[in-house]
Amino acid sequence: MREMKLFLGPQHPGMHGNASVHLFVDGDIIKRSYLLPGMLHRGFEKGMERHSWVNNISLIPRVCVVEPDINEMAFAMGVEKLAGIEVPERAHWIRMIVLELARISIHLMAYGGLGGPTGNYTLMYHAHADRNTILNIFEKISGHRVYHQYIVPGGVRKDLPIGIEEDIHEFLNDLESRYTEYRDLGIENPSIQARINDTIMLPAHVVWELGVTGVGMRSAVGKAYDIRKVMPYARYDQDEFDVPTGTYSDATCRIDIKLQELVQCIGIIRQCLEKMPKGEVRVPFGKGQSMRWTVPAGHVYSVVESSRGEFGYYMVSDGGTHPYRVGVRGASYPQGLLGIEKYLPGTRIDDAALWIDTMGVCSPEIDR
Amino acid sequence: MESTKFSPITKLSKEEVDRKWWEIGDFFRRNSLWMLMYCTGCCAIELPPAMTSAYDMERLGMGPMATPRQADVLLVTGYLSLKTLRRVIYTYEQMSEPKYIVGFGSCTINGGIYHDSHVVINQLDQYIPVDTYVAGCMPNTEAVMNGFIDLMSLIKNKKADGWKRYKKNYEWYKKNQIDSLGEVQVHDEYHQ
Amino acid sequence: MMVGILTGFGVALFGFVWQTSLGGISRKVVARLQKRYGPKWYQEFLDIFKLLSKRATSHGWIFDLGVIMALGGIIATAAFMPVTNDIFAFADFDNFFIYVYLIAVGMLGMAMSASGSGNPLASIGVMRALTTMLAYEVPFMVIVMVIIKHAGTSSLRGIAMAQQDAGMWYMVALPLGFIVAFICLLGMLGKKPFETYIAPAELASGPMVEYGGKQLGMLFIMHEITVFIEVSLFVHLFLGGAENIFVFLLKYFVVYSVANLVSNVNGRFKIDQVVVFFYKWILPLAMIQAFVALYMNGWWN
Amino acid sequence: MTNTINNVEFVRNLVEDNYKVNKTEVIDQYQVSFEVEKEEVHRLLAQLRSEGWIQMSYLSAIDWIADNEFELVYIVFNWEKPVYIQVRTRLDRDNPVMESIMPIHPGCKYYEREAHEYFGIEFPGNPDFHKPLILEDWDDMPPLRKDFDPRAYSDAHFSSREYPETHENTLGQESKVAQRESRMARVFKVGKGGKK
Repeated sequence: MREMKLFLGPQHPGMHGNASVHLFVDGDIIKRSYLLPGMLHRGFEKGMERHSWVNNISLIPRVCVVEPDINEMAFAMGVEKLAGIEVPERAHWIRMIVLELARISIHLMAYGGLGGPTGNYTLMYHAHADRNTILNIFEKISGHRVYHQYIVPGGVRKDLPIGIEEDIHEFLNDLESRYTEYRDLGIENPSIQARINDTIMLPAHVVWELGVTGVGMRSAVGKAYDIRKVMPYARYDQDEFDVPTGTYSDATCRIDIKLQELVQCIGIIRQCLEKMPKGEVRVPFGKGQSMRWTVPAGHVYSVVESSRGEFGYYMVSDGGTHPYRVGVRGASYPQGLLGIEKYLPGTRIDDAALWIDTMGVCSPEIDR
Repeated sequence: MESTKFSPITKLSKEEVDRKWWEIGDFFRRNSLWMLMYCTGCCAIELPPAMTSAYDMERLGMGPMATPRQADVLLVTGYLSLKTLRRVIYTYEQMSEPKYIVGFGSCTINGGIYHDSHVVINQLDQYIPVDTYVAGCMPNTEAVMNGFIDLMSLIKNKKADGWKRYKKNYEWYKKNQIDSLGEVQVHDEYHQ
Repeated sequence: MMVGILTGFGVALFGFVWQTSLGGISRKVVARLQKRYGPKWYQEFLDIFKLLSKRATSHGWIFDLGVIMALGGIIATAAFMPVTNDIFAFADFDNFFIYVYLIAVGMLGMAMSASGSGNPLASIGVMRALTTMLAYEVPFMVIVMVIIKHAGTSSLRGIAMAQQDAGMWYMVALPLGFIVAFICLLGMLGKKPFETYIAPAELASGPMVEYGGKQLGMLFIMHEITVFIEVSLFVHLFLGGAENIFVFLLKYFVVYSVANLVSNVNGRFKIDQVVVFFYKWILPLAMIQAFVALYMNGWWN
Repeated sequence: MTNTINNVEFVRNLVEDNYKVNKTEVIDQYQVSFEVEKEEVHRLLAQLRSEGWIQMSYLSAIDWIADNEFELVYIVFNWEKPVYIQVRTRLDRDNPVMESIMPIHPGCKYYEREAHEYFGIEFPGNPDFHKPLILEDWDDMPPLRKDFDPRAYSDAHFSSREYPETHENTLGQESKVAQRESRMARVFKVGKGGKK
C-alpha cells in the first residue's frame, strides 16, 4: 500500500475547530500527521496593544469561543494584581458561580462532542440541550449568551438579577437527576466503550514532555494538580470540593474525570449560592475617565484553571493607557501542535477526530 | 360565438416554461437547504444550539452535510483570516449550483472588532457573493434561525442569485481576491 | 409478460414511495428520541427532488455509468420482490438467490462509480463497504440456508406460505436465527453500530464524497429502494409474509422503526471491530442455530 | 501544601546564590521573576528543572523598542511547590539570536517557532524555526514588532465598506447636526486644557 495523503482539513465534519491536520496514511494506520494552525489567527495580541485597558474587556472573551469567562477572569485578575485593586467579597463568589457554570457548559459540550466522532448523535443532542439552558441563564445574568464581558477588572459588571438562584438550583437539580442517564448513554454504552477503552493513551512522561495540563495531567499523573487547589484564587479555598484523578489515562478515564468534575462543579455552585454575602459588587477604576485609566508598570502572569488546563495571561504594562504586551497561554497549545505531531501517528483514521476531541484541542487558542 | 368555458391555451414561450420549472425547483431547494459543516470563525458556536434540540434547524428542512459537493448553503460564520478565506473560496467553487452564502456576524459585514487587524478582511462581499447577512457579534440563535428564514424567502422571490453574480463578473471577484490575498493557490508547508 | 413488467415497476415505485415516507416518519420518531420536533414527514421527498433539480459536476463517464448501473440493478431487484401473497410481479421468479445476485449488481455499480470519482476518501469508503458486506453476508446466508432447508423451497412466497400454514413464524421457531438476522439487517441497512463506511466524522460520508446534485439524488433513490428490499426480505423470511397489504405495511413499519431506534442509541464501531464482532459472536450463534435446527428437530415440528 | 512564603524564599536563595541576577521581583506569594544574562539562561533552566520546575508554561518575547532590545520570557512552574518563575533575558534588537532550549524542555518547539514568526528572533538548535507557522505568504516585517502598524496594512490591502455621510431627515425632526457639532467642539475645548 503506497502512502496516501488525507486532510482532516479545515472543512471536515470531525474537526470541531478550524485547523487542518495533514495525515499521511498507509491503509488505515496514520504514519505521519501535522497540525497546520493559523486558520483562526486574527492578530489578537497585536489588537490588545492597540486597545486601551477598558476597551480590551470586550476583546478578551473572543480569544477562545468555547470558554469566554476563563479569559475574562484571567485578564481581570492580572489587571487587579498590576493595579493593586482589592475586589469586594460578593464579587469573588459571583465570579466563582459564573466560572463553574461555564465549566459545566464546557464539560457538557466536550461530553456531547464525544458523540460526534463515535456516531452517537443522541448523546450530542441531549448534551447541547442542557448546555442551552446554561446559555439562557448566562443571558439573564449578563445579557449575552456566549460573550458575557461580565467579569471586569475590579469585580463584576453588575449584581446578579433577582430570582436567578431559583433558575440555577432548578437547572442543577435537573442535571443531577439525569446524570446516570448521561453515563449510560455515553461512557457505559458498550458500543462507545469499544471506541474509547484502552485507546488514545496519555502516559505520564508524555505529560511532562509536552507540558499538558488539566484533565490530561490529572488523569495520567494521579495527583490533584488543579490550580484551584494548588494556587486558590477567588475564594476557592473556602469551598470543599475534591479533584478527581486517575493513573491509567486512556480516553475513558479522561472522559470519566470530566464527568466527575461536572458533579464537583454542581457542589461548588451550591456552596457559593449559600455562602454569598450581600454588599458591593464592583470597585470603580479610573475616577470617571475610564478610557484614560493607566495601570502601573509591571509584569504579571495570571493563571486560571480552564476545563482543558492551565490558561494564562502574561501581561506587561509600561504605565500607559494601553497594555504594552499581552501573551496568551492557551491550555490546548501543547497537545495541539506537538502532541499531534508526535503522538497521533500509530492510531487509525477513525481515531483521529476522537483523539483531537478527548485531548481537548481547541484551535482558536493555538492561533489567537 | 366561441365558448367562454375553454379559453384558447396560450402557447407558453420557452422562457416561461423554464421559469415555471425553476419556481418548482425553488420550492424544493427552499424546503431542503443543506448547510456545509464548516466552522470558519467564532460565530460557529451558535450553530450547535441551532442544529440540536434547542432550536432544531431540521424543522426547516436544513441539515449539516459533510462535503461541499453535497451542500447548497455555505455559512461563513465569523471573521475570515487570509488563510481561511483562501480555503473558503476553494470550498465555494466546489459546491454544486445553485448555491447560497449566509454571512454571520458583523465581521463579514465590515470587519467587526478586527477591522484594524493585519490578517482579517474587512468586507466579505468583495471576494465571494453573499446572499444574506446575520448581524451581531455572535448573533443570537434566534437571529440565526431568522437568517435562515430570510434566505428561504430570498430564494422564494428569486433574489438569492449570488452564484449568478459570481459567474457574471468573475474577473472582478478574481481581481479583488488576488489583490488582497496575493494568490488563492493553497500550498501548505507539508505539500510534497 | 407485459403485466408482469408493469407490476414489477409498480412494486419498485411502491417500495420507493413507502420507504421514503416511512423514512420521514422515522426521522420524526428519532427526533422525539432526541428531545426535538424533527422535519416534515415528506422531507425525504423534498431532499431527493431538490437534489434532482441541481446541476452537478461529473468526474468522467465511469462515475456516471456506475450510478445508472446501481439504480438500474436495484430497481430490477425490487421488481421481483413479492409484496403480499397475491401481489407479485413474476410468479416463479421470486427465488431468494435472485435477490442476492441482483443486489450485488447494484452495490458493485456504486462501488465502481465511487472509486471512479478519484477521491481517496471514496476509495477507502468503498473498501470498508465491501469488508462490512463480507462480514454480515456469511452468518445471514447460514440462517437463510437453514430456513430454505426447512421450508423445502427457496422461493420467497413459498417460505411465507409455509410459515402461514404451519401458523409458526420462523421468528419463534428459530429464535437465535432471528437475532442473528436482525443484527445482519443492521449491517445491511448501514445502521449505526456498523455504519463505518459512510461515517461522516472520519471519511466525510465515505463513497458519497464526490456526488453532487443529480447523481446524489439517484443514489438516495437507490438507497431507499435497497432498504425496502432488505426489510421486506426480512419480513418474508422471519415474520411469515403477509396475507393483505396492511399486515405487510404494519410488520415492515415495526421492523424498520425498531432497527432505527436501536441504531440511534449506539456509537459506531471501527472497521476491524465490525469484522471481529461478526466472526467472533454472530457466526458461532448462526452455527449453533443451524445445528439445533437441522439435527435436533425435536421439540417444535 | 507547604507554606508558600518559604517557597519564594527557597527559590530566591537558590537562584541568587549561584547566578548573577540583574533584577528580582516578587509579584506575590506565587510569582517570582528574575532578569538574567543571556548566557546563564540555559544553566538556570536546567537547574530549576532538576529542582522540580519541570513544566514549561510559556515562552514569548517583548519588544522594548525604546531601548532597542527584545526581552525573552520563560515561565516555568512546579506543581509541588507552586511558584511561577519568570526568567527574563534581554536580546539585542538588530540581530536577536537565542540558543533553543529544546534539549531542556522539548515542549517549547512551537513556542520558539511562533516567537520567530512574530518577532524575528533566531533560535539555532530548533530544527525548523524559520518555517512559517501561523501566517501564510507573509511579506511584511514580523507583525508583533512595535513599529508595525496593522491598521495601515489593513487599509492598504483590504477594501472596507464605505458608509455614506448623508443622513436624510425622514421623521420630520429638526436636524441634530448643529447640536452634534457644538458638542464635539466643547469636547475638543475641554481636551485642549479648557476649564471644565
